[in-house]
Amino acid sequence: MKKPTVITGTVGNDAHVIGTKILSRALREAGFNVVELGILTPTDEFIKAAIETDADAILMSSLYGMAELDVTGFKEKCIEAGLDDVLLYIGGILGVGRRDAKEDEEKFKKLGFDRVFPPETELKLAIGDLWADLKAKGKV
Amino acid sequence: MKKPTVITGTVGNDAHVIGTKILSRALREAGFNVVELGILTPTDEFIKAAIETDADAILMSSLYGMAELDVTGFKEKCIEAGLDDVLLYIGGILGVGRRDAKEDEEKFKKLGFDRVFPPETELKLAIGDLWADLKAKGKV
Amino acid sequence: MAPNVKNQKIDEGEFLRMREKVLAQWPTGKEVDLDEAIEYQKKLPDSKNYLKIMQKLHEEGRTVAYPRAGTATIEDSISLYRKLEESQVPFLLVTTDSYTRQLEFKKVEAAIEETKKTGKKILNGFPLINHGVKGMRQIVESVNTGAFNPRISLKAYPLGSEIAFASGMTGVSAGPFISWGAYEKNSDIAEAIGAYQYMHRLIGYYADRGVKITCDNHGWILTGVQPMTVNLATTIAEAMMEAEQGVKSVVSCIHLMGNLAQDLAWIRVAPRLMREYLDRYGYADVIIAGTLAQHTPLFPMPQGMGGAFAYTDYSALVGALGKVEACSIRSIDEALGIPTEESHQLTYESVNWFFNVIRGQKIDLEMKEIAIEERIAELEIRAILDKLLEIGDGDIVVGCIKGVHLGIIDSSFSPNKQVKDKVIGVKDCRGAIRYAEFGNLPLPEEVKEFHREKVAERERADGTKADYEMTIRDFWAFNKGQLIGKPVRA
Amino acid sequence: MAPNVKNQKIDEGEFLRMREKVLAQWPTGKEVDLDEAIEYQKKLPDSKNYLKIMQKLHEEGRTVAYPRAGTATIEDSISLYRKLEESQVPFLLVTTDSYTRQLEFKKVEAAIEETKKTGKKILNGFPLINHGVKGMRQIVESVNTGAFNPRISLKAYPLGSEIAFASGMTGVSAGPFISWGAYEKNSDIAEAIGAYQYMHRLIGYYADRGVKITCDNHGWILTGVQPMTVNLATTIAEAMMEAEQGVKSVVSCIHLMGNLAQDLAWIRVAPRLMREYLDRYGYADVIIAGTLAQHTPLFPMPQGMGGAFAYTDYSALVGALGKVEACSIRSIDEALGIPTEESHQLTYESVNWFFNVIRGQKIDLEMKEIAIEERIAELEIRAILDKLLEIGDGDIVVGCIKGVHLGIIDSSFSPNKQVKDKVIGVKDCRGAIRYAEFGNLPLPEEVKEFHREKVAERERADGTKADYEMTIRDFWAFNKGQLIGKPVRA
Ligand code: B12
Ligand code: B12
Repeated sequence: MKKPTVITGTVGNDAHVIGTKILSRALREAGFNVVELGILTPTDEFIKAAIETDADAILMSSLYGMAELDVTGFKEKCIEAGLDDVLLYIGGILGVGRRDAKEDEEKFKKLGFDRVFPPETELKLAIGDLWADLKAKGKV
Repeated sequence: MKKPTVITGTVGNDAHVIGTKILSRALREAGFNVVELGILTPTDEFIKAAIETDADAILMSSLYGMAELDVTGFKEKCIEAGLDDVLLYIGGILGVGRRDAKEDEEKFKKLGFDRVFPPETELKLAIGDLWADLKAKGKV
Repeated sequence: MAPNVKNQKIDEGEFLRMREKVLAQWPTGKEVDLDEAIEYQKKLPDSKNYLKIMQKLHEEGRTVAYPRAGTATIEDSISLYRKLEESQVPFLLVTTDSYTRQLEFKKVEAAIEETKKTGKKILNGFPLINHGVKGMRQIVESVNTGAFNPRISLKAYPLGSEIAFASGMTGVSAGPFISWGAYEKNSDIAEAIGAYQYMHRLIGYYADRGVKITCDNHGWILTGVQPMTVNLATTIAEAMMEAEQGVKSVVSCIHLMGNLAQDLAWIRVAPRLMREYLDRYGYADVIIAGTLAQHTPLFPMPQGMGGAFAYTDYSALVGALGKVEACSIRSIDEALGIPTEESHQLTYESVNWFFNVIRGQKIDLEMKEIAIEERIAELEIRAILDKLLEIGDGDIVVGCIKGVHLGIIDSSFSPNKQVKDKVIGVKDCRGAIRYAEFGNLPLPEEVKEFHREKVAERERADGTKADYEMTIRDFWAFNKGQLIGKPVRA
Repeated sequence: MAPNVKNQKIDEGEFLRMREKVLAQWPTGKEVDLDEAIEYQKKLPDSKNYLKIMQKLHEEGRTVAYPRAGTATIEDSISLYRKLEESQVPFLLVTTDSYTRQLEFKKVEAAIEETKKTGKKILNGFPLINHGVKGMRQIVESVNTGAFNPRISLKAYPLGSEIAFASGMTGVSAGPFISWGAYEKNSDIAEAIGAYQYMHRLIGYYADRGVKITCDNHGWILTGVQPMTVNLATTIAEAMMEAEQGVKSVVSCIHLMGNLAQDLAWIRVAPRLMREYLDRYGYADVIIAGTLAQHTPLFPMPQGMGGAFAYTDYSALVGALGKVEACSIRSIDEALGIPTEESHQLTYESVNWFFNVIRGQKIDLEMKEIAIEERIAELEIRAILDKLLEIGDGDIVVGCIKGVHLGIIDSSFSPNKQVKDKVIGVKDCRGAIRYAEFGNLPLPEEVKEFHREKVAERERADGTKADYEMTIRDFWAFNKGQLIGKPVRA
């Protein structure tokens, strides 16, 4: 079986690195081919990397509260770039101030994300979701 | 001028003494004649003492949360005993659990109290109220 | 319960005759079958046994929260204690309501009915006696871990403790001084001790049959700002009284007043002297199960949530630094009313953080102030205990009774009319508590001189006398987020 | 801002030429008139001057909270800082938003408009540059007490600090390491230092004219669990860089990791060594205004309110025991998002309680562990600084640049690609932080041996290797209310 390829990174002007680092390492240990873009990654770079590596999923992080601004229109750009089929995940603190995880989930699903993860996400479970979603798409 | 006489004490089965002790001392220093009944004082004893000493006011305390049960019907008993004109004050933690001072005030005013004081009452101010009320009644 | 009460084990026949009257106070008394109760106790797992829990905590070097809890209905109680269990609180206090404490069981019945009908909370605690053994056992059996422990009253302890122990409670607040000195106005110290002897003897009866029920000794809870000397001396006196009646497991409770060095000194000195006096007076087989520290609840907590958390976290800190097994914690709602389940949960979440983080570091504090305070406290407690034993001719009960009358043990602000009320305490410049007035306390001159110096320093710093005003200022200090009550300048 | 940057005061003419470009970055740059700004600064009361506030706190033996605050609009800012003033917080942080930090002033404009229209909060901080001198002065003038202090970014500091100081801000987070090492991915250390030299030179310009603006030196904020050695060494390096550009007032910032003895040792050692190195390298006239301690925000806070209060109270405790003037406090909402005014207020209510109660007691902690940690920390920091100065031929700037390339200073988990990332830290059995991997850090063999022993002890206790897994476990420990990350047993 070919290793599935995934892109990780912190989107926009966000500099919080720890979450995406831990996630990247966990993904690698779980058998993924991980392209780790790190912090301060413009949405275009995610798309570029996904095209170049023929990625199966993009796993974005954002903690600084301005994610919505950063990713509005991202799904559309992905479609334009022919990445319709790439899974989009996002996780972190997805707005300014105390959050309601349910609201965040709805909001970012509307913006085109397949799954939305709150802080303190158990990464094992998230990676389990990823396997399941890839399987459902017949990618693994 | 004759010193006005006031009765203090903790009503019912309440054993919290500090508030009523401090209040009694402050009243004494403010020039009142204070009959200090202490804790665990049945309502009847308040009435008896008020009659015996021809008191101008009764200042009850209650902290343990069961004041409402203790003083329901007290105003009526006072009237029966001919104490219509005696001022009734109560202070402390006037129910079980987190309190809304406004609600307590309404409740105990309905029960016949002239003034109702929350925890952390500044005693100087309360005693000021007492002087004012006595003056209004022409008692000082 | 005679006024000529002595420190002497009640004869078993006599005890059994007394029992009949006690059990007849309310129909649920009939539910108590001692033999069956002893079997029931023996079948309880270690995780519900007060002594065993304490010993395990000691071995593991852990501190846990000791709650203050009690709610009127069985359903609410089960929910509450399960929440406490989730919060890793293994000591499950059952605070009884004030009607129960006055034996007003009919009123309790009415209140329970009313609550059932209207949902309105009326009782300020759990009506243990009305619910009886059947009710209480439901609660005991509803958790996996946790030693239940009732808080009752002078009047209601005899029947209450019968029901408590038969229900599987394994600890109890057992000293006579707390009721007599902090909850009563007219009661007599001799009568109070006599009344408690019944419960101690009951525990002795269980102990003779292999069931160890543990006595928390709170001593004379001293109201307001004053050194804990008399309090600590009386916890030791209480342990001696209990031991005589056959109690085999006691706890050393230490009430704290907020100065770290003084508080830690008290924590170190109290169990050490308790051991010494127990041994010296022939009770070497009595186990000191552990130590329980608490910021004595005799001044008000801050009403704001930030201050309330700080104060309660501070209690946890001192307890953990003192390496006590349990630390009695006031919930963040303390100043507001009986806490909700959520307030309990948040409170333990907070103090558990402190317990874990501090105990994990295995901190051994060395400060010269601790050594000084320890020496002073030891001199004071010994002076008082020895005087009590002297005037009691070796009998601690007689000594305590005479001691109250003579003001050898004394407290300010007590509600009890029998108390001399000749002492006054204030904080010194570092927030340690000193006597401004000694009354008749038999303290050594050297110790008095120490207090006087510290008080004089405070007077100079504040520019006011150390008097009633100052003690009241100090009383409110923690409530206002201050260590010491600052004088209000005109 | 050349890569051949050195620790050498920028010539004034050169500086003034640089200014023109800086001020042209956005129209509000034109609002800055240096002469007028200096007059404005001189008229500020002592109660708004960072240095004066620090000195007063030191004299009075007090600790205060240092907040993290910043909100998008002027009105909200005024309301927020007045609330902080009410909460007795005299250091008023102005955290700028992330667009400002990237010089994306047009996006800021759009966001401000959107917020005005919809009320929706978009920016995660205060857009200092868009609001300009006029806007910021409104805020400075809206309080009576409080020194404002901006948090900006590598890119935006030059123009941001021009506006900040002209608006009456009297302190600033001034070290280049924080931006480069914690906020940037591609930036170069030499460029970063060059960029910061501009701000330092600007402060020097003010200082030459009698206005002392104070530099907080945070050093290289080290991400994740690792000893603060490199962090503390770089705070001292930063002070030397600032001093060379004419800065006259600096603060020693100490990042804490949660073990009391180690944290207190760092608090003791850092300002002492900063003084020594400043003196030795010719900057004896630079004042160390005070010390600022904080539990480094590089691990997540507990999300529950109980745990959040405990953690933040613990920070306050350690700061107070360390007798620092200011303690950077994370609000109880830290893990949840930008705090509300109420969360700020509750947080300071809580920590102020601790500050007052602990400092009032004048506690002098003596623990042998503190002495041991102090010695180790001193050996480590000296070894690193001396090595940097050696490879820089006495030039600390050159030393730092080379040091990064060689891994003489290093950090795990840094977002910056330039970082070697060869070190790994874990907690020892008491929660003190040790190196499991030393990378190229030039630590003395004796020190390394000490770390190895402690790490080996931990490995034995956990039954696992001290590796990446362990560091991640430890990273989450406080968040879960634990001192050390416990291994998950299968
Ligand atoms: C000290 C204390 C005790 C001591 C009392 C010692 C003694 N004999 O006085 C002890 C340990 C014995 C005790 C026992 C109990 N307590 Co208690 N106790 C407290 C505590 C910590 C402080 C009370 C106090 O002294 N405050 C300081 C004084 C000066 O304030 P004060 O009395 O309120 O008076 C002020 C004002 O209210 C006002 N005021 C009062 N009365 C009046 C009257 C007038 C006319 C005016 C003008 C003003 C006024 O003026 C004063 C000055 O500002 C409070 C919680 C807290 N606040 O932190 C709990 C508290 C009052 N206790 C409580 C309870 C439940 C009990 C017990 C039932 C259970 C138990 N824990 O054992 C028993 C009750 C025994 C009984 N039969 O009453 C609850 C009450 C719950 C509720 N109402 O919802 C509280 C709130 C704790 C809690 N959160 O659970 N308690
Ligand atoms: C460490 C930290 C920093 C460090 C970052 C160091 C670094 N380079 O990484 C420093 C000090 C530099 C920093 C800076 C800032 N920070 Co910051 N920071 C934090 C802090 C304390 C911890 C973050 C963290 O590392 N958590 C641990 C990691 C492992 O968790 P995580 O990233 O959330 O990831 C987990 C999950 O979310 C999930 N996850 C994350 N992404 C994804 C993606 C997928 C696909 C999946 C499946 C899962 C997943 O999995 C991980 C494991 O559970 C938080 C507050 C807190 N939580 O306690 C504030 C916080 C995130 N910061 C905040 C802010 C505002 C900032 C600043 C803007 C302002 C400032 N303080 O200077 C700057 C931003 C700079 C920038 N351009 O982004 C705010 C955000 C506010 C909001 N959203 O409302 C917070 C919440 C603090 C606060 N309450 O104010 N910060």
